[in-house]
Amino acid sequence: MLTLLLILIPLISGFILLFTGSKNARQIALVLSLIEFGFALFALNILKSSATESLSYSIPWIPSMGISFHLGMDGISMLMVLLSTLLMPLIIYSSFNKRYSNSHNLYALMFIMQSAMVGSFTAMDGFLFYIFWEVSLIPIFFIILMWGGENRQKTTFKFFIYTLFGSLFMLLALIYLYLHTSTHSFDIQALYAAGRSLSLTEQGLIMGAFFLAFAIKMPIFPFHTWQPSTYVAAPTPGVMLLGGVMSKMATYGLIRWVLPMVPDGVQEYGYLIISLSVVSIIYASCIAIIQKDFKYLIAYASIAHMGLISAGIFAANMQSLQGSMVEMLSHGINTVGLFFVYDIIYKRMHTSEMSKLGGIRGVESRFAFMFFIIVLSNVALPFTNGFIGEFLLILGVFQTNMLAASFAGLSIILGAVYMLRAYQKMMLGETNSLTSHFPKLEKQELITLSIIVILIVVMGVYPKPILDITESSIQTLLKGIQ
Amino acid sequence: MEQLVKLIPLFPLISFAIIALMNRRLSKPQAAIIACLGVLLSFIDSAVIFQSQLQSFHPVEVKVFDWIIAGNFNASFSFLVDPLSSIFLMVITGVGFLIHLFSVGYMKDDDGMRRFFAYLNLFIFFMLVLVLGNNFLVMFIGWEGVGFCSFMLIGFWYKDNKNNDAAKKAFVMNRIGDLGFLIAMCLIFFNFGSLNYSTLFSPGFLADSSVSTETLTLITFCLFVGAMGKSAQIPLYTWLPDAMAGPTPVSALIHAATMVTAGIYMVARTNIMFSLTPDTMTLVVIIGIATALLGAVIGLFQNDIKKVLAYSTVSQLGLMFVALGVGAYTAAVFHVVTHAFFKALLFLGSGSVIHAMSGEQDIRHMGGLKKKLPITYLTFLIGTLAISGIPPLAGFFSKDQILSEAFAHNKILFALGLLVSLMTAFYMFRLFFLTFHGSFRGTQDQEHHLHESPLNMTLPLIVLAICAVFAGFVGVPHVIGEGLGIHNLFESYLAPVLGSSSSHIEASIEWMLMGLTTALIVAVILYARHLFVSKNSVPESDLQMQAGFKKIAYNKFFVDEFYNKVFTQPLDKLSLFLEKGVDVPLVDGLVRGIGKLTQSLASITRKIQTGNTGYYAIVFVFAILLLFIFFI
Amino acid sequence: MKELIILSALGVLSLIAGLLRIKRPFMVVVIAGLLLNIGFCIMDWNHNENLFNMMTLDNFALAFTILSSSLAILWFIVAQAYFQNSNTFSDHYALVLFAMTGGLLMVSFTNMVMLFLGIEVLSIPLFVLAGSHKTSMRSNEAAFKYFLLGAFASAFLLFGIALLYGSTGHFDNAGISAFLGANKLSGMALAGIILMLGAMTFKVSAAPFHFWAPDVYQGSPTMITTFMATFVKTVAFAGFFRLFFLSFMAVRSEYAMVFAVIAALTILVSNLIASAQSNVKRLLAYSSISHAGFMVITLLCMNNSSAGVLLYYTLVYSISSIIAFSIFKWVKTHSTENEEISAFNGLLRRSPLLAVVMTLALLSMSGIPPLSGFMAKYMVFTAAITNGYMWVAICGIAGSLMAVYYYFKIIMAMFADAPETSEIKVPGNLKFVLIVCSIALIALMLFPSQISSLI
Amino acid sequence: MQNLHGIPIDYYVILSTALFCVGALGVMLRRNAIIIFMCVELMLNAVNLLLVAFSSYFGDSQAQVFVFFIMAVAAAEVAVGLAILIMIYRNAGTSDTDVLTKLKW
Repeated sequence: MLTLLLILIPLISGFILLFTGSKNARQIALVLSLIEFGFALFALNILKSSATESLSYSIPWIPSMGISFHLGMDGISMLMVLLSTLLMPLIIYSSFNKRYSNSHNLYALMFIMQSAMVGSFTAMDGFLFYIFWEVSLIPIFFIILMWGGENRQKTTFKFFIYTLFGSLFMLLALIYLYLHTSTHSFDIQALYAAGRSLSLTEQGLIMGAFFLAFAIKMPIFPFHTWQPSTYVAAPTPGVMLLGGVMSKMATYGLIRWVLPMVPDGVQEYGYLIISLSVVSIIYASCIAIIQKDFKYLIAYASIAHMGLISAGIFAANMQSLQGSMVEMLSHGINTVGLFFVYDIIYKRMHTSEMSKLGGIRGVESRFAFMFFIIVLSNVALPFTNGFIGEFLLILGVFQTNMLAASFAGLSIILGAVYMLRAYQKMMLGETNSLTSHFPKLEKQELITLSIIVILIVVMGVYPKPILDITESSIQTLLKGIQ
Repeated sequence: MEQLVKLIPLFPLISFAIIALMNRRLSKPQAAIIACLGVLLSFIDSAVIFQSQLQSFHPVEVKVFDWIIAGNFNASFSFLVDPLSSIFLMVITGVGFLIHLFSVGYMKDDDGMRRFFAYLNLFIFFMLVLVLGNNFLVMFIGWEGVGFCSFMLIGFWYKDNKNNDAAKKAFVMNRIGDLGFLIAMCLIFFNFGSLNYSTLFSPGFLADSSVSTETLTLITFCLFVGAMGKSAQIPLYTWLPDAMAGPTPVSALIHAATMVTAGIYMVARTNIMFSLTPDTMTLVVIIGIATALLGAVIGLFQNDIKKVLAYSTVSQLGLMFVALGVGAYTAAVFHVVTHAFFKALLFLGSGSVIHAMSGEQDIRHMGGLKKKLPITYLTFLIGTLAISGIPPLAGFFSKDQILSEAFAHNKILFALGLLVSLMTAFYMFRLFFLTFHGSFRGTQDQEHHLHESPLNMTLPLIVLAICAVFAGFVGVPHVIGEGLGIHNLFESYLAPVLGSSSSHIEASIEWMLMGLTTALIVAVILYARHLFVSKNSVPESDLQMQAGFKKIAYNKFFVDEFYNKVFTQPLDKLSLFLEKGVDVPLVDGLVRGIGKLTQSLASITRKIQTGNTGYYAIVFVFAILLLFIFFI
Repeated sequence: MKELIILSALGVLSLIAGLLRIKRPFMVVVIAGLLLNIGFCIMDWNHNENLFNMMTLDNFALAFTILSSSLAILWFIVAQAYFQNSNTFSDHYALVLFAMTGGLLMVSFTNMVMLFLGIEVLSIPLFVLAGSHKTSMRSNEAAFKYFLLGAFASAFLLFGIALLYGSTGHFDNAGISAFLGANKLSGMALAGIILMLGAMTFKVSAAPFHFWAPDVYQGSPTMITTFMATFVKTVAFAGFFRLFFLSFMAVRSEYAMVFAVIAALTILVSNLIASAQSNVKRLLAYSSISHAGFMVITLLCMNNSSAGVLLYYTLVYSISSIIAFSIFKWVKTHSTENEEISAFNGLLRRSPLLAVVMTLALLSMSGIPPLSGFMAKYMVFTAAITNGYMWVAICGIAGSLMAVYYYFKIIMAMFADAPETSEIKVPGNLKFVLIVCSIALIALMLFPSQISSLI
Repeated sequence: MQNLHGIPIDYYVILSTALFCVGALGVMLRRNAIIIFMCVELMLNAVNLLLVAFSSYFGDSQAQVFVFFIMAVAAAEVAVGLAILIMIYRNAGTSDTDVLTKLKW
């Protein structure tokens, strides 16, 4: 019931906001998102006391087609729900520094999107998952379309069709699996059983179809080309949702829907995906090095990180999966951080071209300092949250595929190269005529950044609580695979 | 006891936090006091622990908290105090404190002084974590953390992009090594299921495990790659000279005394593994001696006071690796300690000189500073003598130990080591004479401004000079010690961790070697004096420099340019190619192509709809006919 | 019987109303009559009333009658203006109502005669309606094409019926079905089936017999196009389905592949061409054809549950179409009769309601959850995959993607900035229909099985 | 083969098929709308012929009733068709189908 509530609260919040008008919309939105976060924490508390039944909710929806409205939460879902509910207030609060036209609609769409994302993180029915998966696409499409920057029409178009393209293959795979369930049901357990009963080739194909959908959404090479331009066109709150939470739907999907469903296929063909992911890491890192625009750089950096997560998931062992869970959370937080940094700079300088900036550290050192912490987390320095994830991922992948892990490890070098290059270009050096008038951070911006920085450091120093959330669920999941 | 161990890194962390958070609310002196206090307390704490370790061998393990736990992977944030780490603790906090003290004077006019002390404290914290760690992962925290601090401090004057480039270069090169370390950790966990020292290095564990020598070799190789990066060995050494862009106390602390010796510490810490893999050991020796030679040769021709010291550091680190490679771990650690003293001394001395010279670093523009900077002169002389290996200064003992171990291992190695020592003596005295003797070659302004540094800067010099003189006595070689009734305290203290040296050469030969080395060094010094004091020759300016070996060496054998050509530029080109040659035209091109194809296909296909009614009827009939054909 | 009487009586009544010049209130009469019709249908549920072996009001027929009558009600409400502005309103009423009578025959026939009559009674008024803009060349052209090709197709249908009769000796579906089940399929019977298949494919405007549809849809007055795209399409499909379900199930395996090819071809070709259109009306026409392709899949996978799927699909599709066409009409009127996509530019600012509802409709047509269009496509895909036509489903996916492309062109236009910013006022009747339809689009997603398991 | 008044039923089928084809060809190839109408009528009459032949052949009057339906409907159809044609002629001044290609692509 609580799980249902977690989906309904943002949905209702969204509708409330549609009618509030834009005057106090952001305050209302912030409060509503905090309420949602509070409920998520409550759910976490319940999960910890291992009363997981109360987090499960199931009513038949379309019984004739074996579809039920089945929600549930284990540690994996919980972490993802936490991610989205935690980032939401942060994103809303970060948007306080700007006046968006018709902001109530913006927030409403954001809430609807959150609802869909929470839904896809908690759906325990294949069909339901697909619905939430698709529904989440619509609000973000309109967010970008209505509040986006240059070229938004073209890019949203590409983004939408591209992601839809992938999802449709997932739909086919789901239908195929559904037809192979003994009871013609979309229930997750039934689908697992059906998937496992398939032949190796079929499992591989199913895996491929799912992976296509998820790979596009993450995205990883070579399905990434929608992403940089979309990130650039999207308004900051939108891109935060997109990069921070939405991309995690894909990696979550891999863990929830692919690994346990077609374990033999993963075993047999997983190396292909691991290789692709590693290629993605290096490819995106290399391209990130020469980006001139900060937002493009974030976009490519994101591709590299997602590649690592994907490789970790297909390595399918305790370390790699735990690592991918932590990395999802960290990447979500860090991405929001980076985009907020971008936003702060862009708002003041009206450009994010790095060569035009420089010396900001001399003008606003607090900003530079916090930005640097975020950078460090992105280059996976120990004691930042980025390290925990990347280390476990590399460690985990290493146990499955040494060569892949070694190449994936290159990301820590290349990551340092591009991140530091960007930092240097924007923050260090002499100020120029543009940056010498860099206005000080507003209080709200400072607070938001501080929260992000604190999260980064706290998670990096003491990740155990987070690892604990998912530990037992992943163990169960792995047990199911073997 | 356990609480005390936890406190060691905590003090500098707290003072870092205070300075970082209070920032401008603290006055400069307050910040300085807090910073120094943090390190001083830590030093006292370390001394207490060192004292307790001295009495008997009893390693202390302290678990602070669980860090990363995932399945059977368990790495807690925990500390280990044993003789090895306690020695490093002493050096780090001791030298660290002195350098802090020196910095108070050195940095007092700098706007970013608070920041400076904050980083310095943070550095001390990470360095302490590095040596205190009870497993590889905690060492890695420190390992990366000091790299980060080094990055911040090299680029301390961030307005000049040259400094930033140097900082970035240091960080990235360190990262290359770190990847080696990371892979080594993966390998260790994969093969042994643990990263804890207590498990891995428990007696017989490695030897008993079924892991093949090849794997172990791979592990130690990867570890050594990590050490290469941090300790500036070939091929990853080029960042260290560039790192001199940072403030001089930073060069003294990080790039001479402590951080760069982390690689030595790491190999010493994992000596059990290295001892099992002779192949890697050979590699360590080769890299070590090659680096030592290269550093020394380049050092001969440098004119920047800090660059000379930097290449000297590279060269000395190479010597330490030689010692590690021949299995003389104690000798290496001993040299780390003595080197920390005299190299810190030299750097601080050079800092004092630079301070007096208003930032001038080129020795061609110095000279005759003897009278103006008497304390600096004297302490610098002690440092120079120590590094040259003149008995009975500290450098003599440690260097002698390395050379004799090398001799026992391989005569050629000894010869090369000796050559390095001679070159060291030469370039150090070249530096010394050019700086302090002769007549002043700088501008009027500079001459007018010349002054001895204040007490808080000279005091550390004096203390370090005293250490540089006496530190060697803790490690008196057997041949000398037996006669005088002095034990080699250092070796016996470290023996439980590092084992004792296996190689023994006859006393007579050892005496002979000592004599030979010392005599040659004295000769070299005299030659240097002849050149630079008597003949008063000054290195020519860059423009006049003749082509040939000298120029090549002066330009550091063009290694940076080589790396630039072979790695950096191709990487940029690759990136550019990937973006402009693959990403846009191929990957995205395919996507766009499908779109375009559909569009053009659509605009062709729509033409089938001609609008002519008769034509529609024809199509209708034709379709019916097709159906018939289909059924026939 | 009551249904038939009501509809034809309403038609006659409207002619009388024309004589008496009762203009405005007559709309109420028609709607009341249609509601009554729906009420009768509900009362007759499960009765299986058989009329002289010519038609049976079984649940299939009743469900489609309810559906088509509901669509007609919505259509009448939207099309109010169309009738009001015309001097010959009563003729139009009568024609539409007679067409509806034909539709009733088409969904309930059990004899080929009734099928033929149904088609003709449905079509002939439509020929007239298509040309009801007498002075517009486009309307003339549409009427001409529709008429000529319609008659041409009818001839093929009749020839098919004749051949089938010649080989089986029956006009009634039960007889044909029994004969085909008992005997080996003769060449003549097969030829008859093929001809009927072609003709019916023409009627539902599926490729390669769809050529008339875009031209006719584009040329006809928009409200008539709406009627064709919703009501006519629904009953035509119901008739098509009924024909093959009642008569040819026994030899299904013979022609199944043809349906597969038709479905795939329709989906691909129409979507492809549609993506090159800039005229919204023509674009919607092609979109309508593409949906016919999806509906053909229900014929391809014909079994007991397919009728429900077809019902659901036609329902959802018709609702979205009503929205799309009526909004198009309204926007066009307020954009100087511009039929291009650019007419929609900045609609969000001009009328948020229209923009949002249009978006819902287009999303539904694209098959994107949480709108019921998704569920409809999902059912169809599932049916295809269940029957082993994975490749048809993949073609469907390719088509859906192209469809998203062109539907979203309109959506993008609506959300884009535009110079034209004058507000568009939405009249009450349109608002009512739009809101009802929007709610239906979402509600149908939540309760799909309630519809699809009706029959 | 069964005979119908001495003529095999096949002949009727072939004849009416031929007639039907002639009609269809006319629709396909002719430009003048009136002639096209006539051809459609020809096709319908081919069907009528076939139905009547079968009716006689089976001794079943159903088909003949059907023929009446067809004739009635055809008449209605032609009425509508001619009306449309007149309308076109009024607007375009010709009954040639080639002018009716405004709606295309």
